Amino acid sequence: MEYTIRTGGQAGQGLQTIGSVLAKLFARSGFQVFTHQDYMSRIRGGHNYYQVRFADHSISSSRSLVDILIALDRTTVEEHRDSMTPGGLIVYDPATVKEKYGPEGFLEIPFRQIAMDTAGNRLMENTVAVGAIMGMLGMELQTLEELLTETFVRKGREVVDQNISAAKAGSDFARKNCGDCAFDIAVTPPAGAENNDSGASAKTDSTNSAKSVTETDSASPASSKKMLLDGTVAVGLGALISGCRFYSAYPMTPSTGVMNFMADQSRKHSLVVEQAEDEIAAINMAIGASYAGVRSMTGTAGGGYALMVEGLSLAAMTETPVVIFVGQRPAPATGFPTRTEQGDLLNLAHSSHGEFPRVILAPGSPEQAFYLTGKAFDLAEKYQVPAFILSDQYLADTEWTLDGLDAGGIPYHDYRLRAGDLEKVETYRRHAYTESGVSPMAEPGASRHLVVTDSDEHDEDGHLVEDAETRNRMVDKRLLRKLPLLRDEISPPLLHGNEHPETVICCWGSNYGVVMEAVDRLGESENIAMLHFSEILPFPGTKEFDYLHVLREAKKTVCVENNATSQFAHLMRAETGFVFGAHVNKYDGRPFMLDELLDELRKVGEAHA
Amino acid sequence: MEYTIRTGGQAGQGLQTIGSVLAKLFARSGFQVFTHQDYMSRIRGGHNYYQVRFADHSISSSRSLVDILIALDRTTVEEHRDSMTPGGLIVYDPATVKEKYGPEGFLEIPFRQIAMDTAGNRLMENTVAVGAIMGMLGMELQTLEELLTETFVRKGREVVDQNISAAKAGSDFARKNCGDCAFDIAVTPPAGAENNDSGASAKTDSTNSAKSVTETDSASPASSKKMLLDGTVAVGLGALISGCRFYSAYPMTPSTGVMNFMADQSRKHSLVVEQAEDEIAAINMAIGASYAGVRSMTGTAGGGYALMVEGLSLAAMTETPVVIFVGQRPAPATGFPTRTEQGDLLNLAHSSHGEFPRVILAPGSPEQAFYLTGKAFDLAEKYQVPAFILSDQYLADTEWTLDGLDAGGIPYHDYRLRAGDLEKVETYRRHAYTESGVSPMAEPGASRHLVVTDSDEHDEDGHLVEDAETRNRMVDKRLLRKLPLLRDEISPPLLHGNEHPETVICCWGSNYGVVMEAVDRLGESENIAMLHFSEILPFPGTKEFDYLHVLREAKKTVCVENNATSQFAHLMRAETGFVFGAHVNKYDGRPFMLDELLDELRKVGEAHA
Amino acid sequence: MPELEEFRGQNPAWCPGCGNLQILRTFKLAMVALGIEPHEITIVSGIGQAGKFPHYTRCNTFNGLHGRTLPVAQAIHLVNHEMRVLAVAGDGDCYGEGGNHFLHAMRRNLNITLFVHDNQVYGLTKGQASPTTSEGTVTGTQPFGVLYEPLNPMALAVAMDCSFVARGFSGNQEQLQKLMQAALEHKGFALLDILQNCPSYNKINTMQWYKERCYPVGPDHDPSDREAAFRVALEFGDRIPTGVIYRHPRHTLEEAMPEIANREPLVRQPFSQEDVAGETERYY
Amino acid sequence: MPELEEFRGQNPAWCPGCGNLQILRTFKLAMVALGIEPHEITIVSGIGQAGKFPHYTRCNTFNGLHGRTLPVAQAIHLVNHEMRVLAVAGDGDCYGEGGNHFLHAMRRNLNITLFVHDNQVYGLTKGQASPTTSEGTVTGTQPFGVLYEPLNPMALAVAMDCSFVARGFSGNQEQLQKLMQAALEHKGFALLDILQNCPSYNKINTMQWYKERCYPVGPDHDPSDREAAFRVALEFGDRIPTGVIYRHPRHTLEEAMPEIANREPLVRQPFSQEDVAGETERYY
Ligand SMILES: Cc1ncc(C[n+]2csc(CCOP(=O)(O)OP(=O)(O)O)c2C)c(N)n1
Ligand SMILES: Cc1ncc(C[n+]2csc(CCOP(=O)(O)OP(=O)(O)O)c2C)c(N)n1
Ligand code: SF4
Ligand code: SF4
Ligand SMILES: [Mg+2]
Ligand SMILES: [Mg+2]
Repeated sequence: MEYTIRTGGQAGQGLQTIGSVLAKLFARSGFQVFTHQDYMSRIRGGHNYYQVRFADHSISSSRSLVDILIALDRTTVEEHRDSMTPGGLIVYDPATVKEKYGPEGFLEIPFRQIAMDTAGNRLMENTVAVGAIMGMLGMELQTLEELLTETFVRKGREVVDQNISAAKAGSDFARKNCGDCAFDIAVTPPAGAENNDSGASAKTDSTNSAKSVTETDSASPASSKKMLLDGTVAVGLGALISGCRFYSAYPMTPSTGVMNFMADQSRKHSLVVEQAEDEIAAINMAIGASYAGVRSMTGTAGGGYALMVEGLSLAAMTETPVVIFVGQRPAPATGFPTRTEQGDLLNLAHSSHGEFPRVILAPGSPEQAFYLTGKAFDLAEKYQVPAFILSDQYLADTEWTLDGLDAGGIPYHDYRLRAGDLEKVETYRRHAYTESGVSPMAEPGASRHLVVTDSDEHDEDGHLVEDAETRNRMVDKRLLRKLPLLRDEISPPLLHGNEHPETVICCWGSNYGVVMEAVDRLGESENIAMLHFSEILPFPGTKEFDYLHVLREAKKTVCVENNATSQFAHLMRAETGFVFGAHVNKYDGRPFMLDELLDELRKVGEAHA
Repeated sequence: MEYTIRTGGQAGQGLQTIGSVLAKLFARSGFQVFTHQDYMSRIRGGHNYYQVRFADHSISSSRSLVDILIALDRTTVEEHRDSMTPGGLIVYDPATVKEKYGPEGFLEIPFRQIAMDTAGNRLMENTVAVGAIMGMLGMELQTLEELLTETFVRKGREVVDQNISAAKAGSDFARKNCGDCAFDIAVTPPAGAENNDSGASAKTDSTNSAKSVTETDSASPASSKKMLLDGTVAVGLGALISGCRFYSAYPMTPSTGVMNFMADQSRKHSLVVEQAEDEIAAINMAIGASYAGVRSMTGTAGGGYALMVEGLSLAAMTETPVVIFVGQRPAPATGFPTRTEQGDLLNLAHSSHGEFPRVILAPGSPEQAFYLTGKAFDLAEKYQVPAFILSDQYLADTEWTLDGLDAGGIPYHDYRLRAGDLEKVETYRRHAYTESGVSPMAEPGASRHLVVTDSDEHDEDGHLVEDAETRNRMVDKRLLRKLPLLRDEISPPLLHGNEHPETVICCWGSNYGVVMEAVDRLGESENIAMLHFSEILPFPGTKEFDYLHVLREAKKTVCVENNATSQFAHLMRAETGFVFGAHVNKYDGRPFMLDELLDELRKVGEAHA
Repeated sequence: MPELEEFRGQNPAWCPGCGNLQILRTFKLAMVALGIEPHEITIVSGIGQAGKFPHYTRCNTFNGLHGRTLPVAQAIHLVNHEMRVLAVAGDGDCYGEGGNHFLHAMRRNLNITLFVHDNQVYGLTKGQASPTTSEGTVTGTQPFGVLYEPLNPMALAVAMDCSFVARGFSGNQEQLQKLMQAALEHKGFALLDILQNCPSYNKINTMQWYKERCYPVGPDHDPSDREAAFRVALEFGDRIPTGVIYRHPRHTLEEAMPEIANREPLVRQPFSQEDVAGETERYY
Repeated sequence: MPELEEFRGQNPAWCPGCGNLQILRTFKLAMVALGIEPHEITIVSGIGQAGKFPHYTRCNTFNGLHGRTLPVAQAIHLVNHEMRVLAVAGDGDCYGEGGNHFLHAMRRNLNITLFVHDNQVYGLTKGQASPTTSEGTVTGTQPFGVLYEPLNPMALAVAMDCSFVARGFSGNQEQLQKLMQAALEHKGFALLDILQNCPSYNKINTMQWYKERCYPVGPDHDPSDREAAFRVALEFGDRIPTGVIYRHPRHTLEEAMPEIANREPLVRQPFSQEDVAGETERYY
């Protein structure tokens, strides 16, 4: 059993509220949920939608076809009426949409009128809509009532009650007027919906870096209340639990959510969040904070990151740990501010002048985002290097269900020398040569030892020098010694599906979910596996898992990327020499839908058959 | 016959004057000259030197050993006394150096005293020194007198005469006191100096992109007055003759020389040079100027380029031609401000968010710098893309002799639509779809047609849009169509030496000269060739010249780079799959000396034997 | 003479009731009143709600990066000083991200105009504090409220000796049109900061709030008196002065730059390779 | 109490006669006078001649990027508000490359000090015009001379309501030491612009030139009067006022920020994963 509910309308009409409440409801009811959003760069008007897919089995992507479309305006009807499943229904309020459709395929519900009648408040129309969906699906209202109570309790009992009656009225109306609705989540899945829990594909998910991928392993329908998390909150929680104490940034979609999350947390926890005057200041502040002794982070999108590049090299030269969150969006320049792309990988891999080690982690799901954020903080501080969390608008805005997050799964070790440690130190040199290349990092002011560092080439003390010998030793220390150690920390890519696959679908970052689901689907009839990279730089070695062997043994290898030039494939060739047999690229600013990817993979298959 | 003269001392002592006057003298006398400089990031004091190598045969690099050392201070004597050739002489004025040395290997000349005696002016001591060198070499003073006249005529006849007498006195003193000097340029070359003009190596230099490399082809001693040019002036002249009309930059070593050259030219020619408040402004100004209708350029070093990265993507998205000069220096961050490195190649290749075509040209000599600057302007404008000239401190400061420059060798075609062209146009769309991807570029204000462009994704008219279809078409136009056409414009690398070499020494950019000379030297006993890349992105194809075949056929391939991580080799593997057999890297901020490189190549050879 | 209709562009994507709509309307009226044809002006804008401005009228347009309007605008004018150049920016754009360019553009004093659509908030990115947001304002990013003083663009511009400094208000169309015309006609760098309501994100400085406070500086104010201008510029609270606050006519950069002063615009000065080829001679 | 000897650092690489040498000497005296130990202060500097400053004394040092002193300095102080933080920048550093940070640091008003070694030229890069170079000055990059007005840091700072605004002169060591101490002791963001001769590249504003012009503002000047301060700040020519020009004591950012106000510095506040782990609960 699975359904997709899409809510469409203009910015400002509240479709985000409807969508997110529905998603939460299904998650609390124990379903697997996957949501994604599509919106324009404007505050009011335009056309946006919020899509909620839920099922009693593992899902990790969106589909193109819709079972229930909640249309808040005419454009929504026009744009999406061709995307309905057979038996699907477009739900709308003729008073808002100012048009009458149907009756086939449409369900008229006077949201506004019901809101006025039951709560005397137009603003309740979204609650009516949510109630109506519950009614159509034959779901009980208890969970919704709880949710409404939680949400509105701060506004007083009256508002809660108004909302609950509005929801009830919506539900009642729907149950009454949708007698022939095919949607019933209590009954067997409707025709066309697939259940691939019994998928034959052997999973070697345990090779995955970021904890085992529990969010897709449980498939018992409506088993228990689930966590619902998007990529933004996942990064925020990861940073918080990693001990991030300073976050400086300049607003930029799709990274602002992380800043707002941290700002909100600063109301309760010891955490300073400062909006900088520009991105240059943002990264320099994060570096200053780290020098002063706390874990720090900044976040931005590609255009803002462009302004941080000099700061990156400053972090590298002064060996100051810093974590940088980059949310990709279609570019170059301003591009599509609210849409998605994987166009910044090579940029991050090579940006800035000079040579130094860096870490790039590109999570594929909120769960990976949480644990990899933890890993970014740990590696940044352990090796005193910059570490990136590379996300994108798609991951930032998609919600996944998961069973839970384990704070203990995030390592926390304070690598800095504090007052106590420094007492024992006789002479302190910020950039002392060491076997590992990692020098002791003291908190300035915590002792009489001076902490000196410089963006110029410097000696062990941190003072400016110009001689060739010191330069050679510093490059050795900063780069050549650290690099192999850092590479050993990187987990191999995840092979999901057949262990000896004839076909390997490779992907990285946010394409994880959709490729996994596609591979599971194709795995029913093909010998296929997904190879997903979430830890990208230093590029994973093959000691722990010889993924190159798997690729070379495969008959068909396809690299799926949300960009035009196959950036990951370029990096793969540069690092390993491996060349993919085929590529699937999408660069229109939209993420891959499951069915669309399946089509593309079939096409590629036929071309190579 | 060849000699190396090194002048060392503190910043502010005038060693640059001595070095550059000597270089010019030898060039005017018809010798082949090669100079390089080594200086600290300070205005007074410290230790710097200026090295002039000259010969009656082709030279294109510096050597470690010195025939004549002009020591302006004690440090110079201490630091360089071990670098003297047998029979070499250290020339110094005990009054300045405040120490007495020798007599073996030293020649005392009281520069200051002679200056006071003949011209009554301490400031003439550098002229005395130059005169003395002429005397030691047995050279006539006529050319020096001409040069002094040219240089000082603006200051009046008296100053000219004072200088000439100072020079004469220096020369006389040297002739008298250096009876046993082994230096005589009129006679046969001293033992140990090599003449490889008859080198057996077949040259396929004609495959080179940037004109044929005439500076190294002529080898008749003292044949005729030569041009003496450094990499800075070469780029400036190239820009000027390419029709560059606007240069905006923020000072940064080693790019400031180009800005100063252009500023100086603006006194005579229609050219606006504006010092921007920062590098962000610099590139945005260059883009604005180009949009408004003239060819424009900016220049910087790695740290300043870091701040230009967002502007790069703006140029790409708005399809505004712009030429960017980047002078590399050791990094990360501030690094070594006055030294050299090839550490920014991958950064330039991949910097900025999003995907778009770019051109990277990395000249190997002043001559290549001149013609490739011309090519950068032409390609930038023809394809409406950003084009880089990638240089470094070494190339910027080294002087080479050459027979001349051909202004006609720089293409000049005005690709913009001007008032006259626009009259015929009915509807004008700045970003119209075309077969080639290149849209008509009109001068705003030259007609009633509006020129509209946007850093957001836009339609053919240049207006902001958000739909997937336009996005796909624009990426197609901007990137996918232009890329192959642009790649076809790129000349193949230069193979110099044996046409079917057993050993290939690969290099790029400023290592051209030293690798060429090393290969010529080794070519006397080995089957060897140099493969030099001066046009790097789009990466050269193999249609015109199958260099990959040459590499694959060779028994030994070595990639020589002035960096620690073999960036070019990385790019080579990513683009072609080819992996070099060995690497020679240097990253201490100093360029390769000829003998040092020969040693390294021999070591690599032995390791692989 | 141009007609209003000639300035009709794309349909604005701004929120209903947004002050930008009034600014746009007023701008078109000013253009018609000044008799400027669409192709005679280039609007350079940044990113933000204000940055969309040129798409909603008709003109040469360079809609560049967030914060980078002024470098582009200045270069366009240096290359073609007969082209009218208008830079349009948001308060975040100009005083936040682009603050450094703002400082130095005032120094350069090219003959260009700058409109800052000052809604005291980051509109496009959904309501964070901008440099002009009042102290204490709570946002999703400033949970404790803005903790420091807003930037006062008028005082800053007077201190930088900006050659024309004025403040308008989107709700006072008549005055705003006059100010736009004065700014566009002023020879030199002209700053017009336009207070603009943002009904979606600025719930403090509403249309009503501005209406209650904005007053036109009287005829007794002498905009050529820098100290008086500074005094007026400092006023921002219960009463907000609008109108021309400071004016210092002086030479523009294009008048001082020998390459273009009293000459054809650079873009129309002829170029031939022969004219410059001789520069290689010096290097023999 | 620290001894002068404790502040001896590397040998300066500055030119003989450079005003920086005097500034350095005076700074050490100020440190001893204030009784600040080397480890109790962090100097953040940029790139330029002034940027080398911290290497020539002894202190915690973050010698960062050209133009980026203030963001680093502010963050250090936010993380450890018991650490004294001094930002040292050149005029190019602070008013050119770093102009935007300068504006916003004045707004934030953290309790840090800024010395600008204002030699009215780019020293390290060999003599190009800086934002404070006088109009008309010819350089290798400005062959026609600087064609526009210099930036007036004093007027700008007063306009930005900078909480302490002073000007010193490297040639007046006695006054300079007092100003340094006052700036370091001031609670809030303190700007001390130090006129400094650069014998190598600034042949106009020489030691002699400054000596003839610099005069201390008299006791009749009231630094708390913003308009008077503005008037004094505008003076720069035949006479150049030195001393404290403006002072506006008010709350600092660290006093307003609940996470750190009246609390231990952030760097010493304890962290444990358990304290924050519960934040995941909300997402069920
Ligand atoms: C380099 C960069 N940083 C951040 C952004 C995101 N961004 C776009 S508009 C904007 C601020 C908008 O505020 P303002 O300039 O006041 O314009 P408004 O929308 O209020 O008119 C921001 C932060 C961006 N596009 N580029
Ligand atoms: C991003 C960047 N741009 C340019 C430079 C080159 N640079 C170093 S110092 C300097 C200016 C120095 O002038 P100022 O700040 O006044 O310091 P001074 O040397 O005069 O003390 C410049 C342009 C740089 N290091 N980094
Ligand atoms: S968010 Fe504010 S500024 Fe932007 S369009 Fe809406 S009302 Fe106008
Ligand atoms: S160049 Fe000027 S500022 Fe720099 S050290 Fe020399 S005299 Fe001082
Ligand atoms: Mg705004
Ligand atoms: Mg300076």
